[in-house]
Amino acid sequence: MTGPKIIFFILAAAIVVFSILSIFSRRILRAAIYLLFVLVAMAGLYYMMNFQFLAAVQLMLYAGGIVVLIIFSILLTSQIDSKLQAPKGSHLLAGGITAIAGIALSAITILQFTFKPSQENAVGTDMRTIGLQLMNTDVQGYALPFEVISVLLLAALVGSIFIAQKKKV
Amino acid sequence: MNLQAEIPLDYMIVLSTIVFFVGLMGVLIRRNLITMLMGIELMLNAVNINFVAFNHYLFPNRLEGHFFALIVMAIAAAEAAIAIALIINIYRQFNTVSVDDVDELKY
Amino acid sequence: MNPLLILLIIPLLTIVGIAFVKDLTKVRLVSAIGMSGQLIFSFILLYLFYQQRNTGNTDDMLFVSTTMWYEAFNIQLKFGIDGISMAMIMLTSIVTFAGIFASWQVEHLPKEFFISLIILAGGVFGFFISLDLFTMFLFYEMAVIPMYLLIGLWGSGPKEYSAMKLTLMLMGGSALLMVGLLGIYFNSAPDGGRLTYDLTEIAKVNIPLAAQLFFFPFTFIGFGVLGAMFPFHTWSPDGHASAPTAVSMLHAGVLMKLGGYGCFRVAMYLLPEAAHELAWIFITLTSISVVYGAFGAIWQKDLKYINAYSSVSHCGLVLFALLMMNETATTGAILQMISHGLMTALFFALIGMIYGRTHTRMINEMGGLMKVIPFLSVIYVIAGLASLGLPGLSGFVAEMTIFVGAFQHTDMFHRMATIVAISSIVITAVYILRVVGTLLLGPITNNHYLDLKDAQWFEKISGVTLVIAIAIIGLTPFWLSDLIREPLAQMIQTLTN
Amino acid sequence: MNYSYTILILLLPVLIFLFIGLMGDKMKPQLSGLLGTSGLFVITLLSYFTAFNFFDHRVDESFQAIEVFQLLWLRFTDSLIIHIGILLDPLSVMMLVVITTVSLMVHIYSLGYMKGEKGFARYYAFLSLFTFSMLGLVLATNIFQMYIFWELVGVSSYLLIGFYYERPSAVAAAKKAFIVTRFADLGFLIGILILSFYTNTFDFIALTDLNGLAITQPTTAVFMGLSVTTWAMLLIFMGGAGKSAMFPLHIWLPDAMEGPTPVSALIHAATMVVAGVYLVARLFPLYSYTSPDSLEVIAYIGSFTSLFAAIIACTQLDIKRVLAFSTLSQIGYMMVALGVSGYGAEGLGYMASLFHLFTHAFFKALLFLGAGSVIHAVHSNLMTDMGGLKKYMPITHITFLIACLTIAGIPPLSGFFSKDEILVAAFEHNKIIFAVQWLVAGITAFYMFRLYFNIFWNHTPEYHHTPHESPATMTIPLIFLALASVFSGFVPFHDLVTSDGNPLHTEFHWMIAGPSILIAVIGISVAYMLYAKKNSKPESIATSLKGFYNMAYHKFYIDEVYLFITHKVIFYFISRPVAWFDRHIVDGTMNLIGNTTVYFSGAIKKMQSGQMQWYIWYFTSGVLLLVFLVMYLN
Repeated sequence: MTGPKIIFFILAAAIVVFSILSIFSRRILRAAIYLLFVLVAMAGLYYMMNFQFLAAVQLMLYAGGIVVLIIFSILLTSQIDSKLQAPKGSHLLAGGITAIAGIALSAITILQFTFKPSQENAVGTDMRTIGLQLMNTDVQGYALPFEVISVLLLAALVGSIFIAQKKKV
Repeated sequence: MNLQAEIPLDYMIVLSTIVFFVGLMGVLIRRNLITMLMGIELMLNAVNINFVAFNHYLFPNRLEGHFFALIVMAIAAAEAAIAIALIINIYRQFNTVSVDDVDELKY
Repeated sequence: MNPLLILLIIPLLTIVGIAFVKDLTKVRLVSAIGMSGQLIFSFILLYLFYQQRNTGNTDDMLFVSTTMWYEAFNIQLKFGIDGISMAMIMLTSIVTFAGIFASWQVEHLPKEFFISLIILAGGVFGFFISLDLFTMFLFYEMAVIPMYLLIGLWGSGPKEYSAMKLTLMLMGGSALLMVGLLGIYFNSAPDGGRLTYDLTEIAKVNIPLAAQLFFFPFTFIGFGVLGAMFPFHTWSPDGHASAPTAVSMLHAGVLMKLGGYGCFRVAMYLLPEAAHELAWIFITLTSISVVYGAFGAIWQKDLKYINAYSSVSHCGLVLFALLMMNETATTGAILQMISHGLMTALFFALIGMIYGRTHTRMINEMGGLMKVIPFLSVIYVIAGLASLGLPGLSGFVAEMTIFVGAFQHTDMFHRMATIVAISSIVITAVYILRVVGTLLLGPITNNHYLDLKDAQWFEKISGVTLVIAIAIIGLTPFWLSDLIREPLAQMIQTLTN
Repeated sequence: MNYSYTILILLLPVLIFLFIGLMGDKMKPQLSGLLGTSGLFVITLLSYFTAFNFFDHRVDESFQAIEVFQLLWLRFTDSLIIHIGILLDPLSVMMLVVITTVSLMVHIYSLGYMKGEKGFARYYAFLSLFTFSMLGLVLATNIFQMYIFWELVGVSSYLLIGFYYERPSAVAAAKKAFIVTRFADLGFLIGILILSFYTNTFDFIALTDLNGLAITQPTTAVFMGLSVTTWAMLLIFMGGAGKSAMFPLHIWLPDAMEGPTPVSALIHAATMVVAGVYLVARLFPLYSYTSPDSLEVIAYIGSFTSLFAAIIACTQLDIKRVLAFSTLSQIGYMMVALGVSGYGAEGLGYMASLFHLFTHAFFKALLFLGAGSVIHAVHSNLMTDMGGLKKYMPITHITFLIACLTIAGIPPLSGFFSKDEILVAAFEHNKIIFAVQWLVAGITAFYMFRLYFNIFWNHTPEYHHTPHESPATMTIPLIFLALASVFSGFVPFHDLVTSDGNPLHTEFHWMIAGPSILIAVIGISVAYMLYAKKNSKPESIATSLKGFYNMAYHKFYIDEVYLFITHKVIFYFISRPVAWFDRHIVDGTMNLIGNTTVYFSGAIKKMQSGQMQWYIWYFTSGVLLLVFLVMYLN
């Protein structure tokens, strides 16, 4: 059992356990916190895979942004100690069957398939390379999606402000 | 760090599958809009794991998966922003965030 | 330009014309002018047709023009007519003409009414001149759809129900039909080569027997639903009872003929071996249809129901004769289509006119109308006599041709079916005379009827046109019979080999 | 000899019909009557001229059939073609004379009888239509043309019976007549179809040619124990039996008396009802050579009908009904004569039958017109309302008496000769039938004189206004027809109208004539004893024979049987179930399909719950299922 493996299993276990906790927890704030843990653990996973920038973004954007947003909205819409109602039996059954069947189906399929690891040389994942590619319009450039995303974000920003604003009338 | 020898790609993908379906289950069983949103976030993240893992294991000479994950995150942010705006609006309208009670559009 | 296109252009222009005029009078005027034009053009077309034949043009189809419409599926706009289509075109234009005058008094949304009516007629014209299965189907649908609006909006009684029933059953029929047509299409080139919808091309091809046997029932029943074949006829009584006058006229007079025409032109002509194999089933069904419709009519009290059941009987005779698959019987079938088209249109026109006066269609509530509205009553008697097959009127010619033709089969089954079908002439006499007796003759049952006015000029035009057509066919049947027979020899040859 | 003018005989009446029919409302009623009558007068002259020409030209001692012209009307197959044409042979020419004569008389008579009636023009239009159809029928060159005019005759009869269309009984009678004959025509039509299929021709000349295929090579096909030809001939006879009101298709004729009396005289006594006889006579070689069995059937049916009708006639009170039953009885005679006849030299019955048809037309028309004259004076149809009229209506009385004597078969009036020939023919062929016919002759004499004494003798009831003799337009036809009844017996019929066109050698048999005169006299005497003066003997006889009398009075309940069959069985047991079946089973099935669809859509609609989570669930389950199917079930 090597170090990376141990780390991976710890991270994986954290992700699975906390995600399950997050959806089954009946206290909504706790659920949000469990979600936070999941996201942080994922950042660790990214880090393991040598994507430091992505891990950082994950931490900042999800942990720092979205989860905070969620917590805010929780605070806005419910009492802090209110408990969620328990899920309905039929929903639980249907969801459970689907989830388990899906996991089983996917896992079996995945495990039957042999992936051939690449023998190519890895490119660097330092900020410079990322930055250059992000702003590039060449074959390996992502300027266009970047711009599109920025427009999308702007639109989302405007949209959410518009939706969330109090009606004048 | 060379992960390929240590952890096979399969592990990553199975992990992401589990997270995805747990997220899906969250969407299916919870009635609270916010928890459903959280489920969706879980699903998005599961997908992100896939992107990143495939990039890392199969195409280390490129960064497509990486950028896709970035874009997904950006979209997730936008989605969360709008979703929460909607949730707040719904809360104002119906004074609840339970999907069961929001059924004005039902036939 | 192909003269046949004018048949489509005139209705189109009329619709445009109606759309641009304002008040009711002008709407009527434009429709009347348009359909008179159509009628006149049909006569010109008949003249051109004979001219072509006289100059020695012996092609199966005259005035053929082909335009590729949708290359990928080889759908063409192919038009052309032979004697049978020519006869059907004449029928359609006469009935449409009479129908316009019969609906002179429509005041609720007249513009929309006349537009729908003319779309319907246009669809029928298109159907009869098409030689491409796909466009044929297209025009068929074009004729069926306006029906829903016409019955649903301008009908009477439980009109929504009837409109729904009629449209759904006809749509069900066209769904079957679509399956059949696609089946024919995909088997149209068994030896490889380009698949085609072209009717004349497919006729030259030998479709494999298995495919024929599979798709024949779809095609035949698909058209048979429209031809009111037992047991798919029940849209007819309800639909007709609720439909406004002109719609009943067009529908029973012309649209139901699409069924018979399609059964012959498409189902039997293109799938001849299957037609031979399966004929016995449909002969049984249609001979039931003939007698059943007639018996059904005896018990009815509503004039329109009586006529609808009588249509079931008469249209059953059409399909019955077609299935006999010889020249004489088939000629009779086409004659019967025309004759029944005119008769039943006349009936529905008269029923509409009588209903407009007495506000009831129940025969037991009326009586002695002959005294107060002699013109309409006399026309009604003539229509009735035509319907029960009086010599000198069209029904006799058609029925006799059918019976003589059907009797050419020597085996027991065909003979018995024929005798069953013949027996309908007595039953027909029973219900026709019953209606004439109770409705027109006898003492007047209601004193309000003494104030009724006889036919107005437009009603007279409508009625007299149809009576003249019926009488001309009845008195000089040979030209029409020869016109129809001319393309049949070759078609029957295909059928019997 | 050029007969092309005969086309006028057919054209004129139809033109008159169209003219009066379309213009009748616009002109004076009397004018349309005169127009119709004068038109018919021309036709009558043309017919006489034709007859004169025709019978004047023998070829080798015999008459040949002449097809004057043939117009193509409709082509069924290459050999089965309907022509409209004119065929002249002794039979049709004889009929031509009978029809035009009686029709002319009726036209003239109606000028007086129908005067002032509403629909006078319509009446004449219909009369012209009838004359046209009847002439077309007898002049037909082929069996299908005959069928065409056969139907037209039926319709004209329908229109004329229902002339008083505001009277429900008239409407019902018209309907009944039409439907019964229509039913018979069904057989006729099927018979034509069978016959034409095997002989491949409609043409009379080809059909009845002794050397033709139809006769020399009749089909050998057999159906249910009888040869197909016999079936065809019997079915054709069914058509004839319907029109000629043979038992059991006779029920329409008595009711048909609802029509105006001149119409009864024309259609239901003299012309249309003998169409059946004409039909059998027309196809006689076929009957005689290919299916003698059917001739036997015809003879027995004719004989039974004549007896049956004669018995009923003794009990009826409505004078027109008595005459109607007597018509039935007399047509029965004609049928018997045809049935017992042979062909050629043995064709006495054939000749006798047509001879009787000829004479019967005159005296029966005379009886009806006389009865009409009486009804016109008394305004009632019932003989109980009449009596002692001989002093008020001398002309009617004398002519009626002549007619009664004629029909009773008193020499030297025409009826004696024709009936005698029939009895001779029957005697030679079948003794039983002869005996029945002989008896019927007596009954005939009895009921005719019962009628006569009841009308003109007996006691005189109280009349509202004194009856008076009819106007000249009515009495002239009576006188003319009386003369015809007296003298038509002297026409050398056996020279003119025979089965093969050759003159027939006939002898006079006192052996047969004697007893027939005797029984006629007995009949008349019995009638005199019972009815010449008012007395109670008729009632006492009726009471002593109560059961039988009632049966006969109610026409042996045949009408009721029919009513039961048509109304109860067909209406209630076929039509009504069919209508029910259609509404509930067929339509119900269609509605069931519709309702099932609606039901399922309702069930599916519940899935559209608006709960998004279920939608997601359906979606993911669907995806998973698809994945599973694609990946693992291939």
